[in-house]
Amino acid sequence: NPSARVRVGVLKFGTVNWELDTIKHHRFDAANGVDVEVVYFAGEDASNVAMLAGDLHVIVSDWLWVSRQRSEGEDLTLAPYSTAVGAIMVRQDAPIHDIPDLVGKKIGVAGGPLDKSWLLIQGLAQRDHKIDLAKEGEIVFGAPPLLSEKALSGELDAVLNFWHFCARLEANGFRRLIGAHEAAEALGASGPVSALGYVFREKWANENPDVAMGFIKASAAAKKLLADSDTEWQRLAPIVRADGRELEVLRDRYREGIPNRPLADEERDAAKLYAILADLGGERLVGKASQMAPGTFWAALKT
Amino acid sequence: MIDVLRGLSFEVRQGEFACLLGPSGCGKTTTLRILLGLDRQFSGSYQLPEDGSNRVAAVFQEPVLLPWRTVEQNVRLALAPRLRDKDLDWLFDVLGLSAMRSLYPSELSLGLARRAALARAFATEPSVLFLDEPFASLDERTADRLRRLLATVWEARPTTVLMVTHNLREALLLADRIIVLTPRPAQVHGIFDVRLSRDLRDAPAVDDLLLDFHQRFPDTV
Amino acid sequence: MIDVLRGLSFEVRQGEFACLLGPSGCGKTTTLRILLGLDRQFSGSYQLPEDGSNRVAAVFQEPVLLPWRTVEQNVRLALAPRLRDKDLDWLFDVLGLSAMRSLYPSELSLGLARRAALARAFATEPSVLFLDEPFASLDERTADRLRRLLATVWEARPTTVLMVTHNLREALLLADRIIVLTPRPAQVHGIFDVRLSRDLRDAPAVDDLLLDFHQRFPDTV
Amino acid sequence: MRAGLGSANGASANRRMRIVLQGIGSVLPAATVALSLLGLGLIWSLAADLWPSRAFPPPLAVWRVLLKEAASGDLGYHLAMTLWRVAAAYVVAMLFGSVIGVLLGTHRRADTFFNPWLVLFLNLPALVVIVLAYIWFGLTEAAAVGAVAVNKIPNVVVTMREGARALDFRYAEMATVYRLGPLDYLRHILMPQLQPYFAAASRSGIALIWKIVLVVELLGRSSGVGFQIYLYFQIFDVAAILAYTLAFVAIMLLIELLLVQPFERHATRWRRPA
Amino acid sequence: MRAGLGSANGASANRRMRIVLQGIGSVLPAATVALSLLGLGLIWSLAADLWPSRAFPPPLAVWRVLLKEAASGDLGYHLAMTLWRVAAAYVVAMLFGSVIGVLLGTHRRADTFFNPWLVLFLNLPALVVIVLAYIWFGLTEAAAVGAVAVNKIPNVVVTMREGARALDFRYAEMATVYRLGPLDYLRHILMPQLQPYFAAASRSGIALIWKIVLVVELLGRSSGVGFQIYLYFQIFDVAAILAYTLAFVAIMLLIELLLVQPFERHATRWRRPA
Ligand SMILES: Nc1ncnc2c1ncn2[C@@H]1O[C@H](COP(=O)(O)OP(=O)(O)OP(=O)(O)O)[C@@H](O)[C@H]1O
Ligand SMILES: Nc1ncnc2c1ncn2[C@@H]1O[C@H](COP(=O)(O)OP(=O)(O)OP(=O)(O)O)[C@@H](O)[C@H]1O
Ligand SMILES: [Mg+2]
Ligand SMILES: [Mg+2]
Repeated sequence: NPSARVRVGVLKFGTVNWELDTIKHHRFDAANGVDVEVVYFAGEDASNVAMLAGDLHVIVSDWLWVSRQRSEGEDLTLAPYSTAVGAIMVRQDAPIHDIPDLVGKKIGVAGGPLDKSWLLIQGLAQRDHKIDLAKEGEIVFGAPPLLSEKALSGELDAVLNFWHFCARLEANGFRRLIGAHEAAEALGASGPVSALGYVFREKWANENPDVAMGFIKASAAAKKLLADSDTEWQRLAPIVRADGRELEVLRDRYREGIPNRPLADEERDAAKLYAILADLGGERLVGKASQMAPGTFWAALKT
Repeated sequence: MIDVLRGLSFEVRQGEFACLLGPSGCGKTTTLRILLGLDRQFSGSYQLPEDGSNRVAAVFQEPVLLPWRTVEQNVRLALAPRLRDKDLDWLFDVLGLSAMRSLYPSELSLGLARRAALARAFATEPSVLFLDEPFASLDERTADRLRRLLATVWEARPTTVLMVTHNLREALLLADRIIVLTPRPAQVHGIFDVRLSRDLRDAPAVDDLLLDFHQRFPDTV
Repeated sequence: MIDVLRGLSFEVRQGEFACLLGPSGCGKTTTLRILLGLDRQFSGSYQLPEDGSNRVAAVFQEPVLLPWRTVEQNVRLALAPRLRDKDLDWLFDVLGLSAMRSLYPSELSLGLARRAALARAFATEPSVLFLDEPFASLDERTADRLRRLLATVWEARPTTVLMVTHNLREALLLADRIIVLTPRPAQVHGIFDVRLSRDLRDAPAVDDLLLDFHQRFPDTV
Repeated sequence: MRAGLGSANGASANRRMRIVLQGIGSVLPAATVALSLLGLGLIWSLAADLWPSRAFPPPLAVWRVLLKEAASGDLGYHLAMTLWRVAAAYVVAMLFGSVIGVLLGTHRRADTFFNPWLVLFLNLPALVVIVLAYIWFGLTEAAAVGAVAVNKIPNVVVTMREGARALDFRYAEMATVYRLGPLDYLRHILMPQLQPYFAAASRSGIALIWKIVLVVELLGRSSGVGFQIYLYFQIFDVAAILAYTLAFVAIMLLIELLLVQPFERHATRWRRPA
Repeated sequence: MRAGLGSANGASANRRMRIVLQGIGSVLPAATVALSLLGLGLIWSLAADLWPSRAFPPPLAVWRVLLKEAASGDLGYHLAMTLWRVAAAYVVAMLFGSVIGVLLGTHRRADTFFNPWLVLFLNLPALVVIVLAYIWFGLTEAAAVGAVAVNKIPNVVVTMREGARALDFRYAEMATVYRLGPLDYLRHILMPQLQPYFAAASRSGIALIWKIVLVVELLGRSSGVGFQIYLYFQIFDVAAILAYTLAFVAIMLLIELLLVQPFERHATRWRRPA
């Protein structure tokens, strides 16, 4: 059945591919009446472009991006994929134990000045410590792999990176100073919010509810297996490109990131965060809309 | 902003051999360039003789061979369709270029390059031929041989020739009429018709003509 | 792979004016180029006259002016330090270039370009001067004036001159000795010493010399 | 053949034409450029009307973003950062590239030997060079500029080498005969002949450098147009991307019209007017 | 002044020298190239020893990765994809770029008018063009190749325009006098004079195209060296990045040595041996 085909664009070595590989390997897609076709890309932006160019059914991106695209007229929507977010990492033995210790330090920030995690942590520092991290730290923006490497080599005192880079650092003698979660919760979220979601066109999903649902069910099945089975992770090791302790940390962080709250709760918290972020990031981050665009989370999942 | 030519006007009949004579820098090359359609900034008009083929050839003051083609390739660039390989062999032979056919222009002496340019001009079998000091930088012997060659070519086919030269003897030897120009801006200073049949122009005859010429144009050459 | 020169050997005394005469393509330019240090593929040796300044100048067969410099800038390229502005004015004047000082070479006729190259050579006040057909493509009047200029320059300063020419009269008018070359590969065919003082060489005297020369070298020119 | 040539002035006509062109020179090009830009804007605005897409905003939208960014001071700051990087890398790349290129073009042996190196450096992806530079020399300005220069030098070398190979030996021989000093040789013989190659290397050079600077800024700088463009790319704000791009293009255009073209006109005034 | 010239052969010596060079031609360059590559490898391996870093693996490590990737078939596949894209974009860019460049170089008015457009396209970041192409034409090969060509064409135009401006009018005049047809004019007058510019545009052109192809593959292809390189960049596997880079460089080197250089030697055999 060709209409049951779902083209999913992912990073080949990205975290989403772990899940998709599990789906394909165990035929969870066929079991749920869909045919998942994985299209590899070399960068996250590439899959975004591909989505906007209409080449894919599903990609993975964050809700902020979806909301912004929605408020500009794209009918994108998302289903939660993972709550895992980045954290500020420092060396085990670094004399940095709380946010104020970051003052005057060289901090690498992946994702640029509008990164969600970065904004939240800045907001927290501002609220609790009256510290403007952007001004009082020496901030270096850059490509995530490069920043990780620079943290390892000691050129950076601290680094805020995406979660899987953090996990790898963790396995290499780094510890977590503060996660974006904690910042979000400190700023008013009631629980973990899915930072990332499967993003698709609402029209497509509503016209093919079985297919969209089938895909989400397949994803859930894969998640369940990855949550329960350690041997499955051994199988995935070559794709994850890690082994030993690094694989374990990645596995644990992945499991922690599996979303388990009702969609309505997540949506409410996301809206709250949106307001905070709109405040912190201003129009540059969210565009003209001061509220999260309604329908950012796929309505069909709420029932 | 001074004009190079001013009111220059002359006629050359079809099949006639005319020479342009005038001081250096007076505008001879400019005149030729206008007639060749290379310079457009002029007022006035000109007309080239009309016949069937209407092929034009020119030998410039500098040889202007294409440096990336051998002598032979340069000559073949605008070859008359009628010409056979043995005609070409003959041409190279009389011009003393037989050994140089496969050389590049950078490997020629100036005299050889000039002869190659002459070969290219003759090989087009032109109905109008413009020559700008074609025999300069050749030794007298070679130059004489080529003058005779030019006369032969001219006799064999109806060719209108306009030749610039600084060599009065050469002009008197070859031309039907000599157009003498003033210094720049060039005007026609006078015309000298050579009324002697070309066969009869041996050295003493040319000496006589020379005297004639000097009498008519005492202040020139 | 045929040699251009073979066993060519001659001497020019310091301050002497020598002419090289030979058929087109025989190797005259090559000889000059070797002496100028431009061609290195040869066996044998040569020695340039040594004096204090040891300035060399040359006029090539083509003028080789830098197209991006005006006539005056070209001449000033290798100016003798001794030369004042009024010397330069005089030089431009006798060469008939006064009106052309600020023109670019592409705006010159060939004769004018050649004169500019001569101006450049004279302006270096060389102790050795090489000339490769310097008066070709000039009308007789201008050429005559320049020959006289050359003689003047040569008298005024001790300059060794080696001049290539195809014009025997010119050679006889100017040279102390004429070196006659064979066709390629060039060898010295013979040497003609002009034993007449330069002041006495008027037209009839040159005619006499010409006869002399023809007697000694009946098969040349 | 009849010729009645009233007043031909091969020479002087050309000269007169040149003077006319110079007279108009100050007015006409400006008008033409304005017209040209107008035409471009019209086509753009038409196209944006015909194929409306978020990825292709109309000129007016871009203009508004431009004004906003300029007013906030962001545009000026990032533009200045990028410009200085471009300028520094340009100077370094042209200097080293020209010298190496001319040396290779005139020394056949050295050329045969170093050519493989050249091919290597020519084809080394910007990413590799930039990452290595950042890793070795830290996330510093020097590393950034150096990486850009290393990326560009081989291109300059290749162009200047062709120029050196095409040199007219007659001028060099003239210089030998007249014993021109090395400085005179450089100024009067070498540079005028290399000028067109230099111009070509220079023009496409600045453009290439600016493109690499964008990547450098993306990978490890916290300022500059590339940094901004990538920021806006993440939220897919094409209008802002175009605004920054066009601001840079406008500056390049000004440099071209006010500096490069007058200089080139001056440097090539000796050529026959076409 | 004394001259005793045993056997000077200005001409023939040159010819003999040329023949000697041709005779060695098949052996010497190969040896020199081998030597050159060896030298490069030595320097690299020394440097990797002196500054050991994960970002700068020694040649042997890269070689091992290369073998592994080659054995798995990945290298061949991705290389082939990239090569075809490079080739297609090269042909398109050189064709359009040369024609436009020569037209602009010989038509002063058109040049004044279109120059601002050229500056714009010259300085349009690859990112902008590529994203627009993908959005408009979908993620197709045609869009990818087209985007690369559009990126490169302005560079070709700039170089060829300089070439057209530097044309020697005497040859064109000769062609007018002898009434050469347009085809002969193109083959015998225009192309030989533009050859050095074409060579320059071509050489730095392929390199530039390959670099843009990398970005194109990064932004929206699922195959090709650029795709692979960026993947490995994310896990910071510099050895793999270098392996892919060097595989491409090796192919470029082969093309250079076996195709480009013999062709160039043929095309410039008329120039005086240096
Ligand atoms: N492109 C040009 N620009 C300006 N002036 C020019 C140009 N071409 C020629 N002239 C001038 O026009 C005049 C005539 O030049 P032309 O080449 O016709 O002379 P000519 O009679 O052929 O002289 P020669 O015997 O020296 O070759 C000269 O004074 C020259 O300076
Ligand atoms: N670079 C070169 N390569 C090959 N052959 C050459 C080269 N230069 C000159 N020759 C040859 O050497 C011979 C002598 O050349 P040269 O220029 O010395 O003659 P020339 O005596 O000056 O003749 P002309 O009076 O025609 O100027 C010619 O046959 C020419 O073909
Ligand atoms: Mg003339
Ligand atoms: Mg000669």
